[in-house]
Amino acid sequence: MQIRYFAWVRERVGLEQEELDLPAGIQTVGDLINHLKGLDDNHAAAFADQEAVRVAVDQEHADADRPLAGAREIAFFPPMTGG
Amino acid sequence: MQIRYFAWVRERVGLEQEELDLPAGIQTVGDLINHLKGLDDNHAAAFADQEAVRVAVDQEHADADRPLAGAREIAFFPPMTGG
Amino acid sequence: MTVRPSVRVEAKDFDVGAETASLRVGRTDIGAIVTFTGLCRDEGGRLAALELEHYPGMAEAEIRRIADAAIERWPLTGLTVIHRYGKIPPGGNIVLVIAASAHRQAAFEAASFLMDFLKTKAPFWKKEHLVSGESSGWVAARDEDDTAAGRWSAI
Amino acid sequence: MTVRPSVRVEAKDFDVGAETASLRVGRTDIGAIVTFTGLCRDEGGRLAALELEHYPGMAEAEIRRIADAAIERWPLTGLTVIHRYGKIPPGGNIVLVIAASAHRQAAFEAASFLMDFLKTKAPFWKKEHLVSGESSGWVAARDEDDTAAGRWSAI
Repeated sequence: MQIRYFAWVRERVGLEQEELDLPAGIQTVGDLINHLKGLDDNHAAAFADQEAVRVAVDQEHADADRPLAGAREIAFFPPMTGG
Repeated sequence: MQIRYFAWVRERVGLEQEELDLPAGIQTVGDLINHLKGLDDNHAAAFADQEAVRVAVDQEHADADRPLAGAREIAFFPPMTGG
Repeated sequence: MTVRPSVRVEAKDFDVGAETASLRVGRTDIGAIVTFTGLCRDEGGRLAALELEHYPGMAEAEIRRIADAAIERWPLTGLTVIHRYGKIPPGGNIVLVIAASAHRQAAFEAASFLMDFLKTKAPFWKKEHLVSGESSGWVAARDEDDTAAGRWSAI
Repeated sequence: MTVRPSVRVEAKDFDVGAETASLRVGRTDIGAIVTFTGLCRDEGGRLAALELEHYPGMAEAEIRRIADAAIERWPLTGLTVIHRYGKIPPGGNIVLVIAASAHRQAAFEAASFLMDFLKTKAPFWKKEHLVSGESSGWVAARDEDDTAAGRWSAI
């Protein structure tokens, strides 16, 4: 699964994107976040304030309980500040 | 006193403006309208639907009870439709 | 800094891009610019032109009063109002309002406020000229415009 | 007639006058055009530039979703949205919304709606570069923007 990071989430993880093979049992966005937090200190720092991180599944806004089945690209980023 | 007319009030009166010497006793805009209505059929037609006529005294919007003392220019016109 | 509104009442056409450029040139304190352009519609092909009559002197004075009220109410960094008169064909420009501010809400509200009061307070009157060659007479004032102006407390 | 919004996400600058002209050319059914331009402020001389990061693909898709929601809600005769990314100096353009309609209320509301949702839904992030040469980091989202978006029922 393709994982993308933007803005300060990207800076904390230290990666723009990564391709991950997810272990069985990861069903939702929330499960994925818990998995990512365990990968290393950078990922843990990026998701330390989990409330401040927004998610998109296949380029549409999503919540933590969104199922991952069929998804190709998951993105994590701070609240938007465009406009 | 200078009297000016605009839009359909002007068309009904048949004049863009006229200089009138007002008889004594004309104190307010309302008095002036009553006086103008008595001048001829054109003026009477212009003020027949008096509710539809707006007034400005010295280029500021005014009501019928506005005193005329000191005023130089009174204008009558329909509700505005600019913008 | 007190903003001085730029107010013009004239027959000649205006250029939205040029007016906006002149309002923002050299400025780095503007975060939001809202422009409103009012155009002549052909009313489904019925209309050949609108003819705008105005009260010279009072038109400028009244627009300036409305502009000053907007400047008092919102923290604007610039305000331009241009209202044309004379005969204007379908697709042509009638009125332009440009409101600039540090933040978008002030710019949107000031421009909307200006338009609501221009419609109901500025001494302009529209006469319709039809493609048939006749005049269908003077455009009637719309109750909706009074209602819209009534959204704001009196100026 | 269904209006197709023109949506662009690009690094290069835009010209409000040219974009407005292209939206109205040959049209005689437009009565009102509202433009919103969002500019980079220097924050009292503190800021050297804003750097806008975006999520390519999703940025266009999300703006298109917001634009489609506006077209469904208001009787628009034209809609253009341009959002820039990259480094933008004080005084420079960030975002442009142009909404055209037969009547002014629809044009004002649609443009305001677009901006409220662009601010809160479109995947762009601003980083501040200071004149001191440092970066002061990422601009924080403002609660007022969520409140403003909350004025409209969910899209």
